[in-house]
Amino acid sequence: MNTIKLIIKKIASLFATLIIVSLITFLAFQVIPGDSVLISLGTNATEEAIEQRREELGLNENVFVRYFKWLGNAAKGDFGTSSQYHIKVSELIGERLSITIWLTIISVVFVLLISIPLGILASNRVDGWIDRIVVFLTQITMAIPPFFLGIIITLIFGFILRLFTPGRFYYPAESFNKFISFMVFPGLAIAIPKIAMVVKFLRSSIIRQLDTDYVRTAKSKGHTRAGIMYNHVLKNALIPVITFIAMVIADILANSIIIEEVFGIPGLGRLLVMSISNRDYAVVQAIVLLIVIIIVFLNFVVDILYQYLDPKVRIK
Amino acid sequence: MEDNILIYVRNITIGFPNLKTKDIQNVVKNISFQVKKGEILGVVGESGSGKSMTALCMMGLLPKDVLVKGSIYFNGIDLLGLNEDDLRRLKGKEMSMVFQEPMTSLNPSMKIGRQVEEMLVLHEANLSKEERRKRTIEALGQAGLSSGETIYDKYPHQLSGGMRQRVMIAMAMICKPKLLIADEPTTALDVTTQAKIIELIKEICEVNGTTIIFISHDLSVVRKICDRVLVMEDGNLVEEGSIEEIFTNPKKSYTKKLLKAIPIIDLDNKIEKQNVSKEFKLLKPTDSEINSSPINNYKLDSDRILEVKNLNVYYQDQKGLLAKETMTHIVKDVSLYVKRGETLGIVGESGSGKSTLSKTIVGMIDNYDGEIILPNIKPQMVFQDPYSSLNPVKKVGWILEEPLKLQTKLKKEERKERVRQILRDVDLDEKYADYYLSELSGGQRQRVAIGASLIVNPEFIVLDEPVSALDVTVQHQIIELLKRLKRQYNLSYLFISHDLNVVYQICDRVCVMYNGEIIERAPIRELFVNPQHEYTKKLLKSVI
Amino acid sequence: MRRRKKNISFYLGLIIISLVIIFVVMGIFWTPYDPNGMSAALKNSPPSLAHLFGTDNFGRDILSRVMVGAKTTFLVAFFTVLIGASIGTIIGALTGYYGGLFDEVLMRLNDGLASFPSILLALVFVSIIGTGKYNIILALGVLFIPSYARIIRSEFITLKEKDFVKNAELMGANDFRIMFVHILPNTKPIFISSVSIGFNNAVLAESSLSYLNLGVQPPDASLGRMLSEAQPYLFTAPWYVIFPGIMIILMILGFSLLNDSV
Amino acid sequence: SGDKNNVDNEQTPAADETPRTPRYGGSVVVGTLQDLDSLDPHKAVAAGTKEVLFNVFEGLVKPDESGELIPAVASDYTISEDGKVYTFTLRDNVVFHNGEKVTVADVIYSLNRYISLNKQMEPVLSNIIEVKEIDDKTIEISLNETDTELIGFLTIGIIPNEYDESATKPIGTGPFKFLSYTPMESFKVVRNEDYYLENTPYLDEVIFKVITNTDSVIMDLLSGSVDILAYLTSNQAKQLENDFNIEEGNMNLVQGLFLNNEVEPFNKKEVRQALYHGIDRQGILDMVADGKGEIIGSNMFPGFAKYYNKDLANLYEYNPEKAKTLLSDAGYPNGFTFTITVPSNYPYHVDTAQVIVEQLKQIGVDATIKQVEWATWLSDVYSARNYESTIIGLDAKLAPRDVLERYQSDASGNFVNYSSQEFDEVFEKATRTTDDSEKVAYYMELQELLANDAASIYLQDPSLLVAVNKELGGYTFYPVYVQDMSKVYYKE
Ligand SMILES: Nc1ncnc2c1ncn2[C@@H]1O[C@H](COP(=O)(O)OP(=O)(O)OP(=O)(O)O)[C@@H](O)[C@H]1O
Ligand SMILES: Nc1ncnc2c1ncn2[C@@H]1O[C@H](COP(=O)(O)OP(=O)(O)OP(=O)(O)O)[C@@H](O)[C@H]1O
Ligand SMILES: [Mg+2]
Ligand SMILES: [Mg+2]
Repeated sequence: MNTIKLIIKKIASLFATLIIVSLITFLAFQVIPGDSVLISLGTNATEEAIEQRREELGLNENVFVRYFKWLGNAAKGDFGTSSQYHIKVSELIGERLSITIWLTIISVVFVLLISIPLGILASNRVDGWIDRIVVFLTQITMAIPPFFLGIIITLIFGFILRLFTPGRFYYPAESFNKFISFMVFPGLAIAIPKIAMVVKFLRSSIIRQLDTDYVRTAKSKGHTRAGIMYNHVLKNALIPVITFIAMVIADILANSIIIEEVFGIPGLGRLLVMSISNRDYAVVQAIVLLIVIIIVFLNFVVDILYQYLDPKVRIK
Repeated sequence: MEDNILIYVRNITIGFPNLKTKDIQNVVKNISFQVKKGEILGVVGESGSGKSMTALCMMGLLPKDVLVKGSIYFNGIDLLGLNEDDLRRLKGKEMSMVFQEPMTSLNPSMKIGRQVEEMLVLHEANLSKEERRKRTIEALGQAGLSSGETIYDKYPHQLSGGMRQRVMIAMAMICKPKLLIADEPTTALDVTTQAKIIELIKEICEVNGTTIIFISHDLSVVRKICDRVLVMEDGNLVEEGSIEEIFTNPKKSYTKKLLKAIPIIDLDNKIEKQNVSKEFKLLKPTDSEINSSPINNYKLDSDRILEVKNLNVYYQDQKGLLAKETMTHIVKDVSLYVKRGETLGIVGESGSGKSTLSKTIVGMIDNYDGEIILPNIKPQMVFQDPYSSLNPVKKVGWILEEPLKLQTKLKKEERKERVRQILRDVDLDEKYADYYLSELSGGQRQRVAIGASLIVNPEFIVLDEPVSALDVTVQHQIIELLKRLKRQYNLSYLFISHDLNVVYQICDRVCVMYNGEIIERAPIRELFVNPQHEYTKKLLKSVI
Repeated sequence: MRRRKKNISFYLGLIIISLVIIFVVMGIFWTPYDPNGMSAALKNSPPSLAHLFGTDNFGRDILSRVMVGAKTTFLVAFFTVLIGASIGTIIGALTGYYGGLFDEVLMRLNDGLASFPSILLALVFVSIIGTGKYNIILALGVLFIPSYARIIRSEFITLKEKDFVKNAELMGANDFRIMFVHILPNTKPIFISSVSIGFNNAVLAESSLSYLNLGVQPPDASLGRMLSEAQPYLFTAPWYVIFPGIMIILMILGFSLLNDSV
Repeated sequence: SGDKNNVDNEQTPAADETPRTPRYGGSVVVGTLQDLDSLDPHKAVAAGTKEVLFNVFEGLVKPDESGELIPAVASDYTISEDGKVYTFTLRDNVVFHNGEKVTVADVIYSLNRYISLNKQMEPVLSNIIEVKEIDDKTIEISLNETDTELIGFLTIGIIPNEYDESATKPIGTGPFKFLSYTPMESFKVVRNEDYYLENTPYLDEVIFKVITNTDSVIMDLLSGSVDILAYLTSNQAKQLENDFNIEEGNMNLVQGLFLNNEVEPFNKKEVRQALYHGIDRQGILDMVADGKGEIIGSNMFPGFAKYYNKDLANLYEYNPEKAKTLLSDAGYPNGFTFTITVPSNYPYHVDTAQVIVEQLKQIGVDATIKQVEWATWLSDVYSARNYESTIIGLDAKLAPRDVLERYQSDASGNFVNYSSQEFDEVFEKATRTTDDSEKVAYYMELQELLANDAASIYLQDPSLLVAVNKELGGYTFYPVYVQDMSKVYYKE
């Protein structure tokens, strides 16, 4: 299929996804108890006050009318106003998005830079001592809950080694270097368990490939182990791993909440959690949609990579 | 040790540990032999007798858990004693190997050109990029792949079986190694190509002084090119000698049996049971033959089980993501039919589209125009490449039982019994029911594939090079089996083979394919006696 | 596919998992103390003969709590993976095998589910069916579907092009059989690692949910809950975090060692 | 450096054992556990917001550390005999942060704005007939009916006339000027050079840093990125003892196990009383707060000393046997089961719930905990009153009626569904009277009524533990929720 046609098709389906997901999010807000009015009025609320506030915010309209109003505005690029902070959602999200994306990039870089070599190293000699050590270490790091890892990293790098000041976040605008050197640690905390998972996954994929006949052919050519790994095995072994890595990236993006909490990073994740508990519908909706766009894009990239890696596969 | 000995194999025993019974199963039993420099040593023998294992052992390519005893000296160096690095330096450069199964032995995600060129990258690092490319295309050309330029950019799955085999050969020979181990290198090649390749091998041997170990079932080829022969049976080296000794004066009963089984085209004895002689001399099917009834409300002749009309098959080629797709026209305007109880043979040049045609017939390829009429039949197919056409994670017993489960209402016990029966039929020990495909030899896999297609006695079977990896005795047995079943159940076969001897024995009629077209069709005997087309004549000349 | 020898990892995994299971099963019938029994006098007391693992901030016996907590965690993780893996596999198989519009639709739903915030989803579940262990299982199970679906789908996309699949079609196997009997077993190595990773993720997700107070409700114990409760006592009563932590690590380690050598 | 003599008497730093000389200048980071809900002083409702805005805005009056209301923007005020007219005289030298002088018009605008925005939430406000200008220094507030407690509501911030950017650029008259606000991050203020009290405040800059994750609090404090943090748990306080001064005050909360008086079996007084006897409140305090805090017996906290009825704390002693007897009398010889709904964002309440669950097992009552989000709590428990029991802490403004008014049968905040005619009558009298001692007596009686009826189980007023950087002095506790930074200084 023509690539341009393909892209157009993917964009169309992206919009379909966005609409479905936004509807689901909207309905979720209908299901869960509590609303932004109650939150903002707190225990001072009286029925009249609640009623009046709801009326003001148009919350008393039919649910679908409200949804379509939102949709209409969103289509014009207006994602509404935060019920909690009374500022435009786009304004609220803007900087946080870039912070979270930086965090994601840093952790993904960690994941890729560490897990792929480590996975190769381990599967180079299956059941050798390096393999055993790597497997054991990854197994253990996989078992540490993220918040706990965050604390341990804060302890080690913040208090013992004094490489950063826990809780002292810098905005990129304040000092980009300080920002990055702070973000390295939460990035690490996010990356460590993911590294373990990718290593495990990659390792088993490589082992599967090592058993094949074409590897035997490569050996007969006089390749080194490394040569076989890089020139032959890796490409084939990466096919399933690519999917996994895309999932890991999506996961990092969507679930860095806890790490953002532990390190006090003003990112999207934290905003999302706060907004959910504040029933700040407009903000949640916008964040969810952002994540959808990124995930769909990632999966599109995966599909393309697939075709590149496995010549038999065709995107239809 | 003599100076002119290149390889000295001493008391080699190869054993696989059996995980269940914990004992060791020896598949090569204490064999010893020597190969002189510049010699071409033929290795023949029973399928599953350990030929490939011995070859892999020399290359140090056996699976990890295998137990090897004995020693192998290469130029006086004990290969089994070498460390990994030193052994690696020998591979490719000094000794190289053509593997038995070219499909799975090529990296599926790497372009052919790069896979061949890699040899140069590894061993002749001083070459420039352009030189490497030139040499690669040259080597492909030598191996009979004249369109090296286009093949360079193809992936293995886009090649025909024979083309892959030639790629393997080009790859193994490009660095002019001292030792070339060729494990059934020409099984998928038509006789003309085969002849060319064999010429090439001989030439290389002479020019570069390459020593060749040539594993083959094709005794006539062995006879033509080898200096000496080893005969193997069930892991043992049963006989060893020069070509003359073995072929004229075999000592061991197995060797005798083997030689006796060589199929000979005896044109006079071919009994003509078929009444198809009318077709004689037809280059194109006549209108009456194809359009025997009006297209609109066409009903298949009750005695025809398959009818193909004006079939054109295409492959889509896409180079890179952004490039436009192009169509390659592979099968060109082919028309044919198969009658009930008949065997139609298809012979032809490697890469002429035989497999493509057969895959289209069974419905695996959608990109075609023309008509395929196959009323109410589920054709079975034996693929050219049995290893990739059978499920790698299932045991042989399961694979054989599967069609029974799907197409019969037999009870479990009956099914098991049928499986045992078919294993015997294809001359495999019952124990193989418990094996995975990866644990079988090439010929054994092929027999499993045949067994799986025959087990439900389907009315119509497409067999794509079904016996290419079998030694002549087993081959003979399989052919007899096919014939017997055909008589017994009135089965029909579409039989693709480059082995004219085999074709002669089993087929009633033959179509000759060349460059995607059927250039000649005739009853078997007529074809052999009186070939019309130039290509057919050439084909037959290389056999008879 | 080659049969792989069972190695040290296998036996080590077996031993660890057996120990964990013995521990868990014992916890069903007997614990040294009432796992919820409190005592102001014993608050945060370090491990001793009477309380081998020490006590927590309510003076509850940590050993007893680890015993019952491990059970909860194990069950939650087990069923979560069961739900996620089975439904995810089915979706992945169908979409990967058929492709086309069907694939497009389901995968977009999948994307949606994957990007849907887990807390919001958990909240929705809580509001519909209330809190508690079974609810977590359901919520986590649903959350786990997309990842399995993706992985299995990608395996199917590659495998369905193989000749043995075409051959199975010729043999007359129906789509269902081809997908689940012929292709699926070929995904085993990948599937096994994703189950193992999934088990792991489920244990961690359970603890994260507890951390967000959506998981197991106090005073019931689960390893994740204990860990998050223990967090403030990291310095003052480290045993509170160490023992549930070790238990989680053992559980995951044992499970994946075992898994690796299947 | 500061000159002690110039410091206004009332502003003297509160009792610090060894007062060291305050130094001027410096920047302090104060952690707050709740994000600000609005920067507009008339719209903010969250306690955490008011705590912070206290430093930026001042009302006509403001509370001091003993709970008395002292003049602020006003220099003086009088309440008429009949309690229907309040007269305020403005202070001379008060200027807004934008440099403009506070005028009568500003005050009237602010009060009216507040009233119109909040009268639905605070019915007391509808008692106000009008706010009028007497002269350029005096205003008068006239009421419909007698209410001497209204003064407690006049702490509302004064903002410039017709100013409508309070939500983004708040301008007040307090000791600190607004500098910037980043949602979920920080609220920064700087010293107001023109503050009407000489030499106040000490600090140049105060950053209120939002820390929503209570678990990282210790790390933030130890790493030095936060200087002052309130609402520590006793365990956290223990860990910080060496590095910080731990100041201890009262939370001024009524923490209780609130029972929905309309659902079975809590509609029976005996059952509620039985629970009272079945709960060991001292035990709870010891367990969850290492004994720090004070047991209470009714809906009033000790910090409100004047009105607090201390005799009630031990009205119901811990006595499981008696509890069981009461239960059988009420028809529950085998106990019953019920759910305690707790807002999950308050670990303190969740812990309390855990202890209660355990204690109630003794009397055969089987309670389960259901943690809910704050939003859910507000809608299901508080607003819809769809619950059995809950644990929460109730706070109040500096007016006794604000503490107790929710128990009137038809009060909108009566989420426990308490209904007592007697209470309603006495409450009416208490708010009407202008005689102070009579008023006190009525309020004492109201508390007694609640206690006798066991309207809910009143547990404790927890103590408020604050970690303060050892370099800092002057941290002051108030009987209401405020973080007064104007008195905090770096020690010489
Ligand atoms: N992994 C394995 N485990 C057990 N047995 C094996 C394994 N691999 C091969 N074998 C057995 O070793 C024997 C020798 O196999 P080999 O491939 O050398 O045969 P061959 O002589 O090359 O036969 P063919 O002509 O059919 O290719 C066969 O019987 C086969 O079943
Ligand atoms: N999947 C594919 N995509 C593109 N081209 C293909 C594909 N498969 C085969 N071809 C091309 O089609 C032609 C015919 O291939 P086919 O496999 O039918 O030959 P064949 O007659 O079976 O040859 P052989 O005897 O060597 O097996 C070859 O030129 C091959 O390169
Ligand atoms: Mg072989
Ligand atoms: Mg072919």
